[in-house]
Amino acid sequence: HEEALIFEQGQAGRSGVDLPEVPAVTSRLGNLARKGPIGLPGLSEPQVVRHYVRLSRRNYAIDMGLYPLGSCTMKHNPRLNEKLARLPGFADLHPLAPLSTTEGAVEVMGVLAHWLKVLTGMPAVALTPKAGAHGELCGIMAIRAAHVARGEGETRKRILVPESAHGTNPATAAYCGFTVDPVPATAEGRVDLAALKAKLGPDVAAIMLTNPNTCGLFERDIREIAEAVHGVGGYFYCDGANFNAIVGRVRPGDLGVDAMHINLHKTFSTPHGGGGPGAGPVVLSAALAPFAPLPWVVEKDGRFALVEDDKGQSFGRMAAFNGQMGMFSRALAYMMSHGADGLAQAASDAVLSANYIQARLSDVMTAAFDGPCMHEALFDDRFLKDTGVTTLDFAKAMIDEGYHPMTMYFPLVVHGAMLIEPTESESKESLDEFIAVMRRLAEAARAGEVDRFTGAPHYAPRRRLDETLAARKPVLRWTPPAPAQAAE
Amino acid sequence: HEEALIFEQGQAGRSGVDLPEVPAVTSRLGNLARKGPIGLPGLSEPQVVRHYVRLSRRNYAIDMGLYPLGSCTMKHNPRLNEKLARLPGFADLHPLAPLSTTEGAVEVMGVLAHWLKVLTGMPAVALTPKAGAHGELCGIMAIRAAHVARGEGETRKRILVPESAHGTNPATAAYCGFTVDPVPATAEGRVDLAALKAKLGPDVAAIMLTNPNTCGLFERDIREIAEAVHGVGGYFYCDGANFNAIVGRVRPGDLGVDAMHINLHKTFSTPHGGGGPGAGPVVLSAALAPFAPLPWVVEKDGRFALVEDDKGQSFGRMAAFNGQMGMFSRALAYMMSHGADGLAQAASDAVLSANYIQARLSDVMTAAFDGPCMHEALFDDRFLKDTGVTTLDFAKAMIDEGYHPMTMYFPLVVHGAMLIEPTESESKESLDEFIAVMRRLAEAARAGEVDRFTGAPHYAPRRRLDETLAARKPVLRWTPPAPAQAAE
Amino acid sequence: MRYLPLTGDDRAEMLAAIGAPSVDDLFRDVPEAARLSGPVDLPRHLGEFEVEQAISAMAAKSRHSGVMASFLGAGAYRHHIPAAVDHLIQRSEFLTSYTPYQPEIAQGTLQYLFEFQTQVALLTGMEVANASMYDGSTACAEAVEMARRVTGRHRVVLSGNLHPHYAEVIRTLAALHGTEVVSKPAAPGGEGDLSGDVDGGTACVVVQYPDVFGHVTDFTALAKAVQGAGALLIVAVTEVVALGALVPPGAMGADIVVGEGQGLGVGLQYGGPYLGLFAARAKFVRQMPGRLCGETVDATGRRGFVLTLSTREQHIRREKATSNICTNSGLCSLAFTIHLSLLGEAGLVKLAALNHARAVTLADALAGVPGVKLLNQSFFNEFTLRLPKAAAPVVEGLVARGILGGVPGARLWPGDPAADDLLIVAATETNSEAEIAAFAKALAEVLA
Amino acid sequence: MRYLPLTGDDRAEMLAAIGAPSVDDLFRDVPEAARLSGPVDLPRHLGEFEVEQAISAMAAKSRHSGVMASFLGAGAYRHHIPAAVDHLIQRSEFLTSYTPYQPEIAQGTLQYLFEFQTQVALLTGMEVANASMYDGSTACAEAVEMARRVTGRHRVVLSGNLHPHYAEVIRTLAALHGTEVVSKPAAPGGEGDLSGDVDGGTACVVVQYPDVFGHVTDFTALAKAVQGAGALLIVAVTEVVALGALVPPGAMGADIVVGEGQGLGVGLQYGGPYLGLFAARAKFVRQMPGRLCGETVDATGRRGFVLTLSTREQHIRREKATSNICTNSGLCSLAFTIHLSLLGEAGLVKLAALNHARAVTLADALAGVPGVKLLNQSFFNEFTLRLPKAAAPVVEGLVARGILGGVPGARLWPGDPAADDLLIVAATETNSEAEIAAFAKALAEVLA
Repeated sequence: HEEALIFEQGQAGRSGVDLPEVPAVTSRLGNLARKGPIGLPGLSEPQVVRHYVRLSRRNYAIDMGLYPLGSCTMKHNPRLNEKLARLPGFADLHPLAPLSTTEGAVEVMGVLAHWLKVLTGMPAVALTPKAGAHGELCGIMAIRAAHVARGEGETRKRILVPESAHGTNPATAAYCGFTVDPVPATAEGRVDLAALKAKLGPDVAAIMLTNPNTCGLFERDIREIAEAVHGVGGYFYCDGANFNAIVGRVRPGDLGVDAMHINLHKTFSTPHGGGGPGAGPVVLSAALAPFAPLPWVVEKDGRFALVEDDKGQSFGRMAAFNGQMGMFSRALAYMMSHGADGLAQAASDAVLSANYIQARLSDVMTAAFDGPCMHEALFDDRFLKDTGVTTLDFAKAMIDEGYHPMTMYFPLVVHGAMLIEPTESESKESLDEFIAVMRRLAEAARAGEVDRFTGAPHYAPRRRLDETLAARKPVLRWTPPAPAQAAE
Repeated sequence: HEEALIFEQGQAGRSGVDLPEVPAVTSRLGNLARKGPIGLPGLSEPQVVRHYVRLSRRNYAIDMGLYPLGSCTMKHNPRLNEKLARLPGFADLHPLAPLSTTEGAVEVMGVLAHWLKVLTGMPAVALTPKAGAHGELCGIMAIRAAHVARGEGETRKRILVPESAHGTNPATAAYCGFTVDPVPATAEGRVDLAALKAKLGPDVAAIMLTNPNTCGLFERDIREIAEAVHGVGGYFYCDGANFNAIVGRVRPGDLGVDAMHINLHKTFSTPHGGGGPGAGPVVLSAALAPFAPLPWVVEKDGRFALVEDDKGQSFGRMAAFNGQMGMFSRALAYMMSHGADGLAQAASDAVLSANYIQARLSDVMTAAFDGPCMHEALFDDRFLKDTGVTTLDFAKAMIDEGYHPMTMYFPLVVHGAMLIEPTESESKESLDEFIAVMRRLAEAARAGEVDRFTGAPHYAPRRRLDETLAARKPVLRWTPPAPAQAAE
Repeated sequence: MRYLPLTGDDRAEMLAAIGAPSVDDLFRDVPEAARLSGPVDLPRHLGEFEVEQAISAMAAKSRHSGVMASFLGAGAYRHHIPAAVDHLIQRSEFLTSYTPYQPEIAQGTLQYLFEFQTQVALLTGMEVANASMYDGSTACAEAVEMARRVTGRHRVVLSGNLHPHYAEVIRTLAALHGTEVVSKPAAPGGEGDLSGDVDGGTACVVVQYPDVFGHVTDFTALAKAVQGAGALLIVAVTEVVALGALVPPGAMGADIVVGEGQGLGVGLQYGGPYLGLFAARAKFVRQMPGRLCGETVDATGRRGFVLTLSTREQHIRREKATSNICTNSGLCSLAFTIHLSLLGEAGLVKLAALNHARAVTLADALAGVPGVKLLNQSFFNEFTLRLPKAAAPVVEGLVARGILGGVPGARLWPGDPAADDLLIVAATETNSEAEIAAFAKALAEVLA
Repeated sequence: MRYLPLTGDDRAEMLAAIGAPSVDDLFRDVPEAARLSGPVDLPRHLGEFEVEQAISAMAAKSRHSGVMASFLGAGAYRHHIPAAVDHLIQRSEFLTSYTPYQPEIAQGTLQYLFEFQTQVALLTGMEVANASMYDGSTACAEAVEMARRVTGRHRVVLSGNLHPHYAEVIRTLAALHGTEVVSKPAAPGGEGDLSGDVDGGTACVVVQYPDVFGHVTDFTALAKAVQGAGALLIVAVTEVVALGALVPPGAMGADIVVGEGQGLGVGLQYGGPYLGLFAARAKFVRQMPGRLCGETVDATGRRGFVLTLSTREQHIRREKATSNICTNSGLCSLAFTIHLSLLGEAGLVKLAALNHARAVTLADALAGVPGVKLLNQSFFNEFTLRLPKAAAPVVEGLVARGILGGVPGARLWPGDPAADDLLIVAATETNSEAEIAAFAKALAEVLA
């Protein structure tokens, strides 16, 4: 069954909503009342429900199976959190409601902030950033503001970024007006400390580093790196996308971090929702704390208050209101459910599971680096050499086996990278089933069953889609067929 | 992907629920503390969620497509109703909570009762029956109680039931100790009035009649039938399963009905939920009202009260508590959403849609009877004659086309019956698509494409299942594999 | 009209295709006098917001267990239901599907029913279970009917400590067949052995476990006596969580075990929909009421599930059916089975232990209130107090203090003065120790 | 630990397969001094019931719009969201999926994004729209950045009647690049033509429609003047429902239209997550930030959808990306598109008309209160009052009467005495006529 676009299903006059009669009033629309039709389709509620139920069934989801997207941390999303986020005391609260009426929501923000600070060993947190990349922006802006406050705003224009960094890191640095200076990796997949030190100087504003890094490895020299950067007056921005690997076991504050965003949707399991919303609170060192964006929460005698106006050094406002409240309540429920013990256990299990996959697949696939990984296992495409099967083909063949592919071609420092992150949410049975499928596929590739890969997926709602065509001739919206256009 | 049984997935010690530590107390279990294991599997929450999400995806549902099950009224289930039924003021209310604390729930029952009485034109309603068949039981018990009260309990032992009746009708009559006397149908699919009259006598307790009947036709002689039965001192029980066809347009009270159950899950759209729960309130004539089961709701000055104890003629109690409260709130929301105007429109649309299907398919399939149908269109298998395709095969082929089959082989009075009830929830586009598929199938059957039918379904989660094997060697539960058994 | 997709144009086109001048014409078989000329005397349709406001206003009039400290039991128990349960049962594919008559596209429902039947059999210690009944009370009444069919006898003995509503439902149904029902008197302090009430004409004895006053009694000897007389022992369990802590009725020799499954997954809901559990010895399977799901294979040999043995059921057997039950509690059985799957063996055992511990704490606290007497030697999560005065007004006094303090005897045995000073009190995992202390304090105040 | 499936046995087996003596050993790359030897100083894990109790207790401290009559706007609006919206967005397949990077198994998400983009383009009257931004304010700031890129100029003119938070977000970002931001003074009585503020170095002019005080202004002439000077006109819409009643910004000549989509499907949520709408002329498409979904075909020629033009995005372009935005508001865009699909053309138009009618009724009622002056000649569902005294304490007085009576000027322009007596008031379909009357009465009392 093909599901038509909603625009192809509608009929004029029909609606899935009933509203009371509109009282007759004299229009005050200032002569700007809309004249023509908007062009929206009309559907009844049963049609709308069916449309979206049918569409949903063409998606893969963590609730359907293992979702091994490295660096994305697709873990279980507890339904309790969905329930609590919908309590009217949070969900039906206006962001500009009198502060005397919003105490409960501010308390959630305050308690969440406390957990984040304790877990990271950092003294402050900015809650407002709306996603990970927004958090990076917040951190780099705080760093910039600190340099400006020291009178070094004009001189510190360079930010060091490892080659293996998430694309958002260089994008953020550049967006903030900095020059991006790439730092090479060692053969074992970590930052080249010597090369890094060689790049340090009085024009360095900061280093942006992911740790555990995008190769799934812990940066052993992390404290030396922090020390070296601090030594030249720079700050250490840590990309917290991989915090899931160490939460409860290692505190970034103990590593010399000055700012780190936390993807609540990764480490603390607010649902990814097909691409957001996320939430990217940023923990800050004492040096950076004064520059945090508005608004923020303060605690006094166990009660919490929202500060919307500040005469101090805040670098400004990153978004209109109070951050991703709907994500805060979910993340807090997740944290309280795990507790200090459970969060550490989750990190341990995530690391154990990734190492288990690495250990069980290394004889048929090629692990990119030796030694233990953290929460994700990185393979390269050497095992596909001369098979005629690419990393992409291999990934698409996983779809036919009922799995979402792993992250492909990232990190860039590894050829044909395959980055597998099982997370702590998978049972051993589930891991074993996945491993068995991956082994079968690897063996099939080497046995020359090329068609199985190059033609994949065969059993998905769609065969391979033509992305080149989409980009060459962009069709970004539905337009009515010609006769209807003529009638307009 | 095959989904293992939950018992095949578990591991000892694991749980998807966290509970606080149990304080040490001295057991008061009277030496009956359980000794051995229960045998339940242990799973974490992510595993459980995934199990049921995966299972759900092997079901067909009204939210996925048209569900033309005649006599079952698979209509749209508004989500508003789900939301309201879950309000803590209803959902978290104990059935034996002090009556001073349950006013809101009793009000729902009272208002629902009012709507049902006005819509049926009947003076009383018993809310407690838990499903349609339970409602039938209630109605027949009230009739029995009335006869007993008149001293005719021993003499009136016969209940007339048309051949085309729902199976529950004779089952109920027999269950209540009556003799079931079948009434034949005319060639045009209605009760044979003459035959009926011939069967009347002083030993007749009641007639049980469905109207519109199970052939989808309105019993034209309904008032004569009621009069005749009343004339010999019997009562008229109307099976309300098909009330959807006439709600808001015809009142059973005006037809001479003494008792009728109302399937809230049909006419008023409480979800079928894969087989219940239902709710089967029974409206009663003045003659039967005194015998209604406990508890009931009384109104005084716009306030409602629950009566749990009665010194009058009530025939007793049908279930422990207050009926299907969770269904009452849903049904009331449905009624209020439609209003008097909308309910009548729904009936009109249901009848229009069924007639549209009958009209558009009658040239390729064979309509069982001439003339307009009510809310369902009945076909027989004459059009399949000599094709080698049975009604069952035809139905299974519909699955391959993405549809749930219609009701088959019911009513029994028609050979190879196919009973199609589209309901008012389908758009014309949806009806047209269904009609096109049915036409294609009918033409394929006549074109000799037998394999397409006899092997169907080909594209469902399962091919045709062996029901005979299941009944011959019943396996009604999982049992652990032999080694595990030995270990117990 | 948001739920009705047909437009005026659609209707006109459809009438044209039918060849009917109007929709009214399609109703021409309805006697003219019975056709309404206009809408009935009820309000017109309302928007979703208006309906939500109106019904929410009704809900807001209730003082529910979420805002009161609740110690109510006597056949319905408040347990915490994990959020995942309600999420999953609302999946469209579960919520909006019909009875799985087309198994090829209903394996989701059928597999969970098979798993549910297994869980119920394991919990009760019985060999087979069906796919659910309306509730515990109707399941119990159906068990009595089944015992009549199996034994061909027409005398039924009911324990006096069977929930009085259950007994009333049995008596109501039994009246249809002239069955003799022997109802023993209630024994708040615990009931003695019923073996002496069994005779050669007895179809069954019905007992409750734990009984309505909370006592936990060993029925092993009774089972032997009942079966020795050719009758069946029916055990009713109104608090299914108890089976996580207690010897299962099957191990004591029950022939049929019925139960109320509301405590797992379903919730209070002011009494319905609930979930009837029905389990029996395998030899009686063809006499059981209700749907059964069984394992089989498809045309390619893959395991699959179907409704089976439907030759017992009304839609096939009509007047020869074992019951008139048709629609049952499908979605409630799903909620139950999900909740129990989440708990698992370890979780259920711990939940039961926690319930018992809370009840022990509560019993000790309340028994310490001057004038209050605890009647139970044994109990699971519920027990009975004898108060120094009538319990019903005491309960109202507790309501004023934010406590739903139990079910007074007069509510269950109206008109029986011996029940007036009885109070049946339950505790579950939802009752904190602070609530328990507050209850004891409030009771002392009210009784003072 | 209900969310963690591994058992102790599992962990031991896995360690054996890895060949590691312990999990700690897998953390051996972490500097020893940085490894915590025990749990951090936070509470231990809690059961679901305990978490629910604790967080519900926090929620219960809020006096939300459901229990107060709410007339709050100023950038966030309370509309009734049909229950179907929330049900559908909670489908596992939507809720727990990732960004649709594997289009073959993400057609559900991709098709609704394509439909969403179309709806946004239609509503705004623009040619193309992206797949969402974080919220209206960040969308607005991104539009300014885009205007800089398109024009190569570094001067930005902000209407004084642009929401001050939006202006602040723009200024915060603009500071990064030394962009000159000309912020016009707020004009509560309505702002004059800004054409005179545009010069040859101007990248863009940003106006709001309706503006923060509620005025509805025709920007057709301004668009011509702006474009004549080689700059872009950016129109921000904070109340998307207004577009059901008003001439779309595209028809007035806007180059970029940004909006806050929270009003449809998303709800108030104390400020987030919200939904940034972003639409532009087609010629600017390769300069747009954010994800875009496009139509294509699969290997068998069937229509399908993919994320496209990702060469603009950070995960491909890194430091050359058009924005650093990555995760956006996927699920909020789903809620929006479902709500709008339910409304349809007729529903949205009626909803907008109803909002306007309620606001007219409210404006007339409040303007009748002695001492109160309505500053608007034109408005949609929101307007501004000048009170005879400071508005903030008046709002507190209204809170005491169960009314959330608007946003005081001091909340938005802290420290600006000219704003102290301003009150911005909104009405939507959720405000009944009775609430409106009660508000007028209460305001009179508080001002008396």
